[in-house]
Amino acid sequence: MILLCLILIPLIAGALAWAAARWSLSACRWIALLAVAADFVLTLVLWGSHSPAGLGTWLAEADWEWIPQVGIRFHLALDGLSLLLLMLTFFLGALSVLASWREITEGVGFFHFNLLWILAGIAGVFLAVNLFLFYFAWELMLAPMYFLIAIWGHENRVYAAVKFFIFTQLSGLLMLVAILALVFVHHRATGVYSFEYQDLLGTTMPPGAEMWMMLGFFIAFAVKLPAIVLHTWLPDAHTEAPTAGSVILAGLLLKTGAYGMLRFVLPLFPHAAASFAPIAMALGVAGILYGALLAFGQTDLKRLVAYTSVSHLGFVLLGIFVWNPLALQGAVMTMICHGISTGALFILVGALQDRIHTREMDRMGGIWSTAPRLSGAALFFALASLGLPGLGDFVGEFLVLLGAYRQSIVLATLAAIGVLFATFYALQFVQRAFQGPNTLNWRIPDLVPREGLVMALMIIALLWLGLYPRPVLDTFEPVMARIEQMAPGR
Amino acid sequence: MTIVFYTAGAVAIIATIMMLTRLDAVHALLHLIVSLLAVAVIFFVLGAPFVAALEVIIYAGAIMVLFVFVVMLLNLGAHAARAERALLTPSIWVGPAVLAAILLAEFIWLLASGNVPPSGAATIGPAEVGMALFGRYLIGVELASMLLLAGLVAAYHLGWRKIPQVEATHVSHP
Amino acid sequence: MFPIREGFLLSGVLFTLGVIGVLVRRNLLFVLMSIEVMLNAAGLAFVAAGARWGQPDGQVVFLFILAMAAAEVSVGLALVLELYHQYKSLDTDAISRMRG
Amino acid sequence: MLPLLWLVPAIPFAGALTLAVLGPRMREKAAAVIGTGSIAVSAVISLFIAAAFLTAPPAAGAYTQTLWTWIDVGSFRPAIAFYLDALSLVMMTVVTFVSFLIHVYSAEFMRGDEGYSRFFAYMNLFVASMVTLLLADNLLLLYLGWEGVGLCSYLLIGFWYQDPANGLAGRKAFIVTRIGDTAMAVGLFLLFHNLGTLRIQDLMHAAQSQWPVGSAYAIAAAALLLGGAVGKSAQLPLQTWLPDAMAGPTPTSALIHAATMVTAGVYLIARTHVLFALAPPVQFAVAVVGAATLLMAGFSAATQNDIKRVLAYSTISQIGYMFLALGVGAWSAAIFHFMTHAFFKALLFLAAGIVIEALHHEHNIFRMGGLRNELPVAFWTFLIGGCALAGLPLITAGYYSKDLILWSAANSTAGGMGLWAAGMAGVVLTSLYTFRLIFLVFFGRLETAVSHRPGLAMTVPACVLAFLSIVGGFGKLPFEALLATALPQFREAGGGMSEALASAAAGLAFLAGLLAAWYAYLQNPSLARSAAANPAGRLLHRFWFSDWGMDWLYDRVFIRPVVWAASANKADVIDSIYDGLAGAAALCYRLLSATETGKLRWYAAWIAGGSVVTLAIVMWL
Repeated sequence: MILLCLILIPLIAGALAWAAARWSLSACRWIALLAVAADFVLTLVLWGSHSPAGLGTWLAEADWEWIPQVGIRFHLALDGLSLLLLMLTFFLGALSVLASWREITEGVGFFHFNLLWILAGIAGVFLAVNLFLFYFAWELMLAPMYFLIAIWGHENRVYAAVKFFIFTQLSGLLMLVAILALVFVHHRATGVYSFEYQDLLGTTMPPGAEMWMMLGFFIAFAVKLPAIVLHTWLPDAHTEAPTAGSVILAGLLLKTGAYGMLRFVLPLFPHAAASFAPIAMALGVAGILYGALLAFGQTDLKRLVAYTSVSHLGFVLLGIFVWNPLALQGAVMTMICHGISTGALFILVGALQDRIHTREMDRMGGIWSTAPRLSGAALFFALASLGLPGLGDFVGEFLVLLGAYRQSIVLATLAAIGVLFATFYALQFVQRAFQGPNTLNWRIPDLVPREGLVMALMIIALLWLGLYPRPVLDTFEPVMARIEQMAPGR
Repeated sequence: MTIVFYTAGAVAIIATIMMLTRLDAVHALLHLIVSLLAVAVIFFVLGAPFVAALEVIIYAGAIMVLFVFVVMLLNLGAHAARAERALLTPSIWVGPAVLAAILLAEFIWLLASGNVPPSGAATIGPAEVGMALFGRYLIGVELASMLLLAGLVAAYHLGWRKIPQVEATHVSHP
Repeated sequence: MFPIREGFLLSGVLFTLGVIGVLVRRNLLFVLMSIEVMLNAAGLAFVAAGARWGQPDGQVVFLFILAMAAAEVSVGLALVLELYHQYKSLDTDAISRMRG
Repeated sequence: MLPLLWLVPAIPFAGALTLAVLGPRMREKAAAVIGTGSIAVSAVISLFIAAAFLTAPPAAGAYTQTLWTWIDVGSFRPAIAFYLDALSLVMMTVVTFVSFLIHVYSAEFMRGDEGYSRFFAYMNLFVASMVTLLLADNLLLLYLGWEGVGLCSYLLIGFWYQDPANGLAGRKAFIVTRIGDTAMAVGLFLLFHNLGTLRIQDLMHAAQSQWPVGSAYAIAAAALLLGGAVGKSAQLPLQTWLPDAMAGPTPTSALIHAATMVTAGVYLIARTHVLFALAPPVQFAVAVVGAATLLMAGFSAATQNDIKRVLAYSTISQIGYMFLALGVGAWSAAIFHFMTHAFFKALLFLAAGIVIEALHHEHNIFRMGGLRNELPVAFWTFLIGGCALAGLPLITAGYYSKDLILWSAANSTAGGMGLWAAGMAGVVLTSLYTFRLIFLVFFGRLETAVSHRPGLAMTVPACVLAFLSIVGGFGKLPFEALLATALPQFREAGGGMSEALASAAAGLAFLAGLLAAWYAYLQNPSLARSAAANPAGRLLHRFWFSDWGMDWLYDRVFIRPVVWAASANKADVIDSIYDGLAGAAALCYRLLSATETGKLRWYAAWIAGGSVVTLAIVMWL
């Protein structure tokens, strides 16, 4: 029942916030903040209440008939992996509401409506265990994000929003075809129509069909998790989205892609995934190097941070398809820490853009002298994104590399060089934006207490994940072990 | 019997060609009526008296009369004929003629290849047609009636206001 | 015996003449007339086929063609009147505002 | 007392945290007290631990303290745990003690600088990371400390961020060391993949049992670790960053780029000596790298005109000696030289700091002169440090440690004499550039007036270090006995040079360098200028001055292509694929819309044509 609340609260609060906006904007913002905070508390309760032993099976379930004839059920289920990703969702959700407190001035109600419905969509994606419901949540996530970018974005927002929509929608349709194909194959094999994840797990299918269906799912998730060739929507969408939009895009939407691969691509089509693994790993490593190289070349701050996401998610893709416990746990750890560090970077860049109304690094420089706390926080998160040991990202990336080394030495070495490239863009970002002479002598206010709180929360989270990641690792370890068992030949 | 068929066929073809080449609409109409009457004869030769009669009554009688009526209504006048001559330059005939020739060649090729043995069944009178009409084709009849109704309503709707003004404006400049 | 083969040939020729008429003449009336010719040719082919098999179906279809032709002519001519009132000319090329 | 081991890194880390968070609001005095205080406490604790360790050595000569399990994934269970044995004890005490002195020095040196608390925050963080590196029980924690010190060196080099050159120097240092770290990381993966653990002690036993001497795995692992060490300790080929690192404040150069961080590579090789013993070719490579670096750096140091850059090249050269010692298997000799080097090199930098501060941030030694009687403290401390560096026989610590290395090199099993000759040439060069520096700065005419006398906080640490530079050498024997518990003894290849002969040769080399410098720079200064006048001399001078052209080479070969590739592809060539698709769609639209001419006959013609074609197809099928 609690799972249903997780989805319903943002939905209702979204509508409420929209309605409340007519009377007072702050009421609308507070409703949104309280809703997301409530959800975050719910996930904490769930996390606290679960017994470590029970982590293998579903922690909590909510199951109702929807369309019985075709085996479509409104079936939500929670396990270690989705629990953590939900916590990340509502953590970043609350922070993005806080971060856009002053930034959004017109259409505040509708803004928070969209924001909360995206969070509901994401929660749906992480919880849905019925493929039809999964696809429904997948689409629910898309439309409000389109509005978010198209209405509250920056100069080139419509192009970016339309590009984002086409990329995601097209690939989503591929997934829909794959889902339907899978259901029909399952029907031919067992004679019963079912969209249930549990039933579809063991379907025997001809290898050719399996590969095509796997590709259908993979492409949809590869677009969302920007694999190298399908990533070009990301920089535009991130650059043009408002701060909250960028945070949710970078922090959460990219994770739905990776989650999809872990939950659906590997378990449902083990043989096809295994034979496709080398290509996917190569894509991941290419993504790491290409993303880093491009980030190094950018002059627009948000585009730079966007390309870093391409690079970091390359690690996740590599980790997922290496398919051994180390790499899988590393991939999930990288997902979580990347969500926090890149979310923070976007909030900082948004705050900076609010103050100096530009994202071009050439016009910045020497901001450290006028806003030391903002620059210090930016330095901290830049270090997190270059994988400094002692912070969360390093743990994830090191585990992925360690696991990848087992699979192929060449790829692991190339990925390690990718980490080196990360140093280039991170230091470049800090140097050109914050250090150097204050040529345009900016006089900007430093972080206000609200922004300071957001930054402090994220710094503490990253330090905790970096130095004591055990509780988080233990939560999704059984899930990863189960996925690892599904690899053929284990 | 075949003599009648061939003469009627020739008349039909010549009348149609004449229709195509006339500049004045009314002359073309009259040629068209002649062509339709020739086709009616052919129907008769083919042993379909009922249809032949209908052709004469409805097709030639009703539809063509309607045509003539509208042409009169438009009252195009002599300048229309001169305008037609400007449009009918010989060169314009080439494209369509080539296309039509190919089409005809394909018809002939198809006819030649098809094995249509000459058969001499009896003529099919109106009785049989009536029985078929209200037997198997009952729905078709209903649809036809609806179609006619639609045509009626459309014609009525399109034409009811304009007729008087056309009269008024036209008189001013012959 | 019924000259079926010749019937089809004749309907083919008439149909082709109709097509030429439609393509050549730019005056709307002539286009309508050519269409009538084509319809008539089609009807001839149907009747010939009916005669060949000795079935009334051919003639029934001709009847339907007749009904259709009547409706078509009535609406067509009403439109011609409307167009003439609007454009003061019946040249199809002149009336070509519906363009991509 | 040993259980307090975790406090040694924890207190500086806490100090760094408080300074970072509360720093801006604190007055300079408070920031100095917290900054220096935390290091003082940690130094005192480490001295107590040393005392406890020496009086009652724990079982098997080592004490392990596990705080918590860091990561627990399947078989990979690294813990946050500290391992204290003789080697890490020595390193820890030297690092904390020298850091404390330098913190006292910088309390006064940095006075008036607007980022005062930020400076102390970085320095505390550095000491915390360095101690974590030294005490790390497993290679992953060592890697954490390793990157931490790299980070602090970047932050401190670029401390005066207003000047973009400092930022560039900081980035260069961080990236070049990170290249070495990447190699080391791959080494970690290899070790874990093949030996299943990263705990150093288990690793060494497993390596010894599973890998025969000279096995491919051992060679690969040792080579990769050597890559990391070369990066961090600024040895060939990754040494270009250290001279530029002098852009940082002088206390930073003293602490990080002289005493502690640059020797992290030496510590790593000493800690994983079993691996290098299993891979003789790599061990020999370490010796060769050491020898080559000490020569190259020696020549470059002799041509510099910036006082700090001379000392930077001399640091590279001295670490070359340590690598030479490690290469020939004289593990404890290398650590002994590390200790003495830490003392006299830190001293030299502090004295140089005093001179720079006195001459209002003047760095060019040719514009200094005759400071002998102007800054007596600086002169005498600099002289003692210089003699220790050059190896004044029998008195200075430097002589004992370098002599030990030279003797070991001569008697080593592999390539003894060649390495020894390089070492000797190095000694001549070292004394040449050291005394060149001393004569130019302290003798001759007074070039620029002295504007600021150093306070007590700057002179006392210098004197303490001067004292240690002398006394340090006498403790050679007990030092070696202590290290014997952690590091294997040096195996002599019989028939080599005797101890006395080696030390005599070293003394002679020292004298030769001294006389050469005295003749060239005091007797007739015109000689140096004339040598630089003729074309060959000028070319050679420029070549050595620019660190043998390595900087220019790296810039052309590595930096330019990457920067070009990044800027050329700024608009993401893959994006053009999708723009192409959009363009194709627009083209199709334009083509199709052209067919809508609006002319009735045109459509009729197309219909007729279409039907003709269809019929044709029907006919042919």
